[in-house]
Amino acid sequence: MEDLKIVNGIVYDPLNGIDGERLDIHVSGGKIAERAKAQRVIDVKGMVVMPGGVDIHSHIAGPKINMGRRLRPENHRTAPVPKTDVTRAGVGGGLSSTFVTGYRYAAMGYTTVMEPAVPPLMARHAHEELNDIPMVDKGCYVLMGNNEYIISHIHELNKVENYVKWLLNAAKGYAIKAVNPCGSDNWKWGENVHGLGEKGVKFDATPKEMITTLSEVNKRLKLPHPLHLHTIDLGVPGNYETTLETLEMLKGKRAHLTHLQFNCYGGSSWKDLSSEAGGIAEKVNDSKITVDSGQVIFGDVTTMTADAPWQYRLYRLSGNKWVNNDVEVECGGGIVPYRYRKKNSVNATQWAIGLELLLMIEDPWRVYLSTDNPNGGSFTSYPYIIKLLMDKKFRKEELSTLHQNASSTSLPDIDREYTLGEIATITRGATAKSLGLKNKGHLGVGADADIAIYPLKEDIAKMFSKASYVIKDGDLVVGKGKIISEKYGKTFMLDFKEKVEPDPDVREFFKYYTVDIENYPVEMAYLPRYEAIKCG
Amino acid sequence: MKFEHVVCPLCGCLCDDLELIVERNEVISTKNACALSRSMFLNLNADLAKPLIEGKETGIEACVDKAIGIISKADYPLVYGLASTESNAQRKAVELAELLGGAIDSTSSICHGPTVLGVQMMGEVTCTLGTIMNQADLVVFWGSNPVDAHPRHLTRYSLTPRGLFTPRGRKGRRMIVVDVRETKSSKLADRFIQLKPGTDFEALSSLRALIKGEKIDIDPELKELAEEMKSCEFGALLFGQGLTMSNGKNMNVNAALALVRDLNQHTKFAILPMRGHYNVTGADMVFTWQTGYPFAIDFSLGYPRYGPGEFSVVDLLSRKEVDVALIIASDPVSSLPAQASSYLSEIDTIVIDPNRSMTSEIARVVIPTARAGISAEGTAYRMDGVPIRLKKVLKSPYPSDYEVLCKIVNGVIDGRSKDS
Amino acid sequence: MLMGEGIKLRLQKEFNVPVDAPCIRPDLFKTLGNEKIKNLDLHVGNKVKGLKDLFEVEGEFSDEITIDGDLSNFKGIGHKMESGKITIRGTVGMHTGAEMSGGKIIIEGNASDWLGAELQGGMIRVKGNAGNLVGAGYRGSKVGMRGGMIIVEGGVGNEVGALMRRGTIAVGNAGDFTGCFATGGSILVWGDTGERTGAFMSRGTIVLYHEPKLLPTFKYGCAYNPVFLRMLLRLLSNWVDVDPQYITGNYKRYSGDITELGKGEILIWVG
Amino acid sequence: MWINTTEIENTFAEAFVMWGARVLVTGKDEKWAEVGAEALTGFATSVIGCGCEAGIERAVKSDETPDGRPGVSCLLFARGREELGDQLVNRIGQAVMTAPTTACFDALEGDQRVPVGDKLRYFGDGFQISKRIGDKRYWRIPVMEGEFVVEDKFSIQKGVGGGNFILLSEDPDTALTAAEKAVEAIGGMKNVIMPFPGGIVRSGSKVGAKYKSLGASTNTPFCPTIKGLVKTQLPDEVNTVYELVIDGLDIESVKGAMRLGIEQASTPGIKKITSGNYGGRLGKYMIALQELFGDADG
Repeated sequence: MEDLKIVNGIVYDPLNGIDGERLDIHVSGGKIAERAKAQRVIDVKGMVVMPGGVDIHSHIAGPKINMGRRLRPENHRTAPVPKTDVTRAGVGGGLSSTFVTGYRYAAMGYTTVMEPAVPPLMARHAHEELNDIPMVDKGCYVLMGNNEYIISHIHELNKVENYVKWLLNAAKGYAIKAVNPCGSDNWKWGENVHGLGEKGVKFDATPKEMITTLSEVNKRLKLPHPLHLHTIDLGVPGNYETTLETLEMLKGKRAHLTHLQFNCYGGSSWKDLSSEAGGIAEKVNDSKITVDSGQVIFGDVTTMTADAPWQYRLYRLSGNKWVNNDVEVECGGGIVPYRYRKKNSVNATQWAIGLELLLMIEDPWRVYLSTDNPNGGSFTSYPYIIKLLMDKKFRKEELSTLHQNASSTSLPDIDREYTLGEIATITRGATAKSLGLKNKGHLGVGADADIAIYPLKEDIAKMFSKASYVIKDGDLVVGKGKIISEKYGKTFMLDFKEKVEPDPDVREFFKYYTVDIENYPVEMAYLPRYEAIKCG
Repeated sequence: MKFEHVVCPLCGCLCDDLELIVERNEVISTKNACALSRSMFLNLNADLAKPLIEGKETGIEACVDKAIGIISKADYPLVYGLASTESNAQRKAVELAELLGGAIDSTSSICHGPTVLGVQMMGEVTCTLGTIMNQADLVVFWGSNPVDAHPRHLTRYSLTPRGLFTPRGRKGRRMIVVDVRETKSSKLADRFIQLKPGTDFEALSSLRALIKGEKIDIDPELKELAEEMKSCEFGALLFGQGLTMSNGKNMNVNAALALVRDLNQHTKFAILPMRGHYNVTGADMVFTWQTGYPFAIDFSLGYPRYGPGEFSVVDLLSRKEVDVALIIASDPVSSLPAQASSYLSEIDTIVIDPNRSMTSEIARVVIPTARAGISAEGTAYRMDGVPIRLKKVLKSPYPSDYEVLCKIVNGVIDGRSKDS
Repeated sequence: MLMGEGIKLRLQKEFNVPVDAPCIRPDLFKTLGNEKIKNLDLHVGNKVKGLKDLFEVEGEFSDEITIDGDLSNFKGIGHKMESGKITIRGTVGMHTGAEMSGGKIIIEGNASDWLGAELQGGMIRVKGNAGNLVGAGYRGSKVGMRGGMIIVEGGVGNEVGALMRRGTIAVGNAGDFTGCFATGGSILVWGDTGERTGAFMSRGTIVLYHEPKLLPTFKYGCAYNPVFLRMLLRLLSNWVDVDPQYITGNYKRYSGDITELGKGEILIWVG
Repeated sequence: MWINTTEIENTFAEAFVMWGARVLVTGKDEKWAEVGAEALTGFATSVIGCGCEAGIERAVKSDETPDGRPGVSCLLFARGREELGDQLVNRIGQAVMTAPTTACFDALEGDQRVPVGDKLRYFGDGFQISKRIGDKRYWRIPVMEGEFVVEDKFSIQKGVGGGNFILLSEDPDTALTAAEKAVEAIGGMKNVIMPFPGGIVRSGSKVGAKYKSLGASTNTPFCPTIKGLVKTQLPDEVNTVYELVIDGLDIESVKGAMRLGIEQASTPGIKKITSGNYGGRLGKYMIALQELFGDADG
């Protein structure tokens, strides 16, 4: 690891209030330094320098994505990625193999990615895959919204708190994730929940109770990232009312609503589905909630979510092949290939809603770029979305190629264009802040030396798709959009300071598991490179 | 010395509640183990492999060097086996195949490969074993005989245990066996439907038609089965090689997957393959996350290509397309059709395995290793995909599969850089 | 380019390891001089070799290729070709003519698996036998053959025309699962067929000239002389001998597979 | 100009653009092919009241038809593309689909195509089947007898309607015999039909009428019974007039048919052959009668 000096770049570092200043960046010992004894100087004159990208929500590792990969050889066949002298081979369609995932993120200047939905029972698998994703730092969120221990102790906050803490530690997870709370559990009996107040089939708990409990526990445990919530009624026409209710319920609290696009639908059926992004954005503006957009990208995708009843519905709608997996006492999940079509009124409206959210939520510190990879589209589409955000004309051109319903949203009337500084905010500064990763998403002294340097190009999508240079922990790993050196990042976990022991109730509950509680927690062997972030 | 919560590295059940007493680096007693498992643990030192080149005992380093020499010169090598080792070894094996531009396949292709093809066609409505324990009131074993092949499956997961919503255990569950012959499992069943050999596909198709409400002329027992499946609260169909390796193969699986999928319009139903080797599922997993494909993968073009029937072990060997075979933790000579396995003695075959086997008998190089799950740690994936960490309970004088593969990979790379 | 010239490839060596040869396609050769053709890359196992290392190459700038030799281990010849003609005077390996959209491939010996897989258009004729999955869709695909014609005079293996959506396949004998998962197209089997013909088919036509064992999920309709089949057989008679009684005769019509949409048909000739 | 003893008037026939289609009806045998064709082309004398003008072009032998059964080729003409499309759908649906054993094919090579089978298929109530054979697409519609096969789209092209000549005769029998002779001769020609009954019109029309609701009325200048009351075109000795109307796929075929018809009709007793023109107001084509023969003489 040599010291570096990056000179003459135009720096965008929103966390440090730097918005397009010509500054030199010094790197020493893998960190941003005040002043480095630079042995190597990289002159990036005329280029844009940003902290490495931080993706807050991208399904990249674990049982679900791997089942998706296994399901879709037809998708891989068209996207082979040959090995090179420095990189491994793989496949790079919508469900890229682990190595290719790392390379592709790095080529775009991303250096941190969070896998957002891991069943704790399968966490070991997720970590195995994370360890095979090069180039980026990573972490994972632990699925809890349908955990039957929590559901059955929903009114015993202390027990839930102890359990959540133990579970996060056992899974070596980074945040609490809730997906269709109580709804996915109902799916174990072929049902779902509709509305925040509906009780489960087998348990006396409601989505509302689950969300408030987890959010409260999140607060008590002082976790670095707020509750990461995929709320109920996702994907359903008319679901915006539930979303508004959810936002109201969480008013004043910390929470992150993920891929919110899927929860902003008006209308009563697929025929009259409309955008309610305006009302939702207003409500978000008026709260402390953070969100990510969940943009859809036209083309073939593989949808996958722990919202198993929704996936059943999508299977019935599309007739495509369907995977469902119910995980004992914890959660479930489903996978369905899908094609978003420009001329489909629903898909066109979804496309518009994703952009409406990004453009109508005023504070870029509270709305982040995502495609819910691979659900809405591949993460490799981020540069295209950035262009849509920064270029009103391009937005209009794209809109004119879509089903007319997209134009009946408020998108055609929005004149806002993102600045480079705001792009830096929604793709790194704000996401790092939301994750509580103090050494990420900025270029201040002491930060991890994860740096993305982009060529200033007319075509913004091209600019962001191939970074000129990427520096990961002080090492130059990407040159002209190509991987020049393979490097493995670390995994983020939580540091609860004191030892975490399960409540006797939890030991008792393990009779409903088929794995011994002693064999359940993920061993540190699965985190060969890690950083434990302190809670509190 | 007593080891608790030991994971059994034998079958796809991957039971993790074993207790072992170890003395002088030998297991002297077991608790909670099934008969197969006990016999394995108590006879670990029988038939251990020795480092051999051309049948002559030598040092392990020499064997590894010899293997590197052979494999580096290959025009099209095959890496095969991997069902009975841990996932780090599997990862390294993929890296080696990629590095060599060869093919890699696991024993999946001769047991549940058809299952994978079925899933790729139809999708799969499945669950973990604990979901069956907690919820199932109906279990259907189709072409599988758990009593003999997965002895603790019925008592740990699928039939007798009392789960969260199955407080009555066995009493609250119906067990149905569909098979071509009576088995120890069928004797335990509440209903046994005996099919004529080779008619599984017809039976499954008929059930699908019945469940759709179509009228067809069929055995009344199947009609009753259709009704039972439709009316249960949570059903599970557990199928074995009786389905995947009988007439129709992947199409039988397609029909079973479709049947279970269709049943979900009426109730909740899940399907699970009863996978044999303890980490054959892991091989699928690792191959898939590294290459996109679960088995039968070729790297000759520098990127992975998928080809069951093309890059799968039986096909590559019987068409004599490979010139070197590296066999890891598997015994193809005893398990493959003669046409395929006989070719292994015609080419340079290298075996990496803790034990002697029919394959090591014909191999040019034998590299003994520390047995995963006994003398080496690592991950194994249960038949339902649940990952469990294997324990190390005994010491071995030999390196693990993973360590040997690392040496080979490094050796090949070093050899190349010397050449260039 | 003079008519009748063409490019001749003569195999010089025999290999056991597979050779990946998608570069052998007339629409490419037609643009290349002799030297460039000779220097095209082939993968022989894990090594890259030139065409000239394996073949004697005569001719240039032509979209008619004739190949002599046992090409059993050559894969992907004519893959994705759009025009021109390949004549193979021998036996050829897997994926021949896969995904081609135009032109013609004539195989005088046998062909292997995946012949004309996911064919879009054009014609493949085999004098001998072919393997499994002729005209089929690749693993995981929803759609196999989308157009064109495959005629195999000998027998084929299992799953001929799997996932077929459009086009015509006519074969001597067929194995099991003929036309499985078909959503359209027509498959004719002049000789014997194996089991489970038409399994999972939702639409499409399978015409059989010998009484098969049908799945219980096909339902009998009636016996009649289908006009469209007269048309199809008359078209086919341009390339194969069609018994006039096949054109004028009656056929039993079965609908299925009722486990799926059920709008496929199996037509069995009754004379 | 004279042919034999018949004067060919120096005038022109005024023909207009129509859109034409060629429909091949096949059946189990000649009889049923003909039944289908007759029904298809029935009640199609004049676009004025029938929607289209249609007629049988010729019988087609079984080895020339797509399904190897005997067929009859018909031509249909209408004012516009859409009208022709509607007529094809209605007529094939009502007259061919209903006729035992028949099938219906497009037998024109045209660049424009209108949906026919593509519309009729819905009659199959979800059980219709699409088939592509060669490069064409067909629909198979289940019917009580078995299946009705109809091509998905039919070609249409611009053609010529209203080619005509008018026979003026002293004697009614002579007039009819001459007209029949002309019809028979033209019947052997391709690309043309004579849509009127037996190929002959007795009620020729003129544009306009005394009554505002009518666009056309009887051709008063050619009606012998009212010679004294109108501005007649008929010499005194003429007692019977017939018009022969020819529609064709192209102007040359229509001209050829007119030439042959006039030659055949120029028999003793036919005083004069003229044609209907409307002073150039009706159509694009003005076919000068005398020039027909000028061309022929070369």
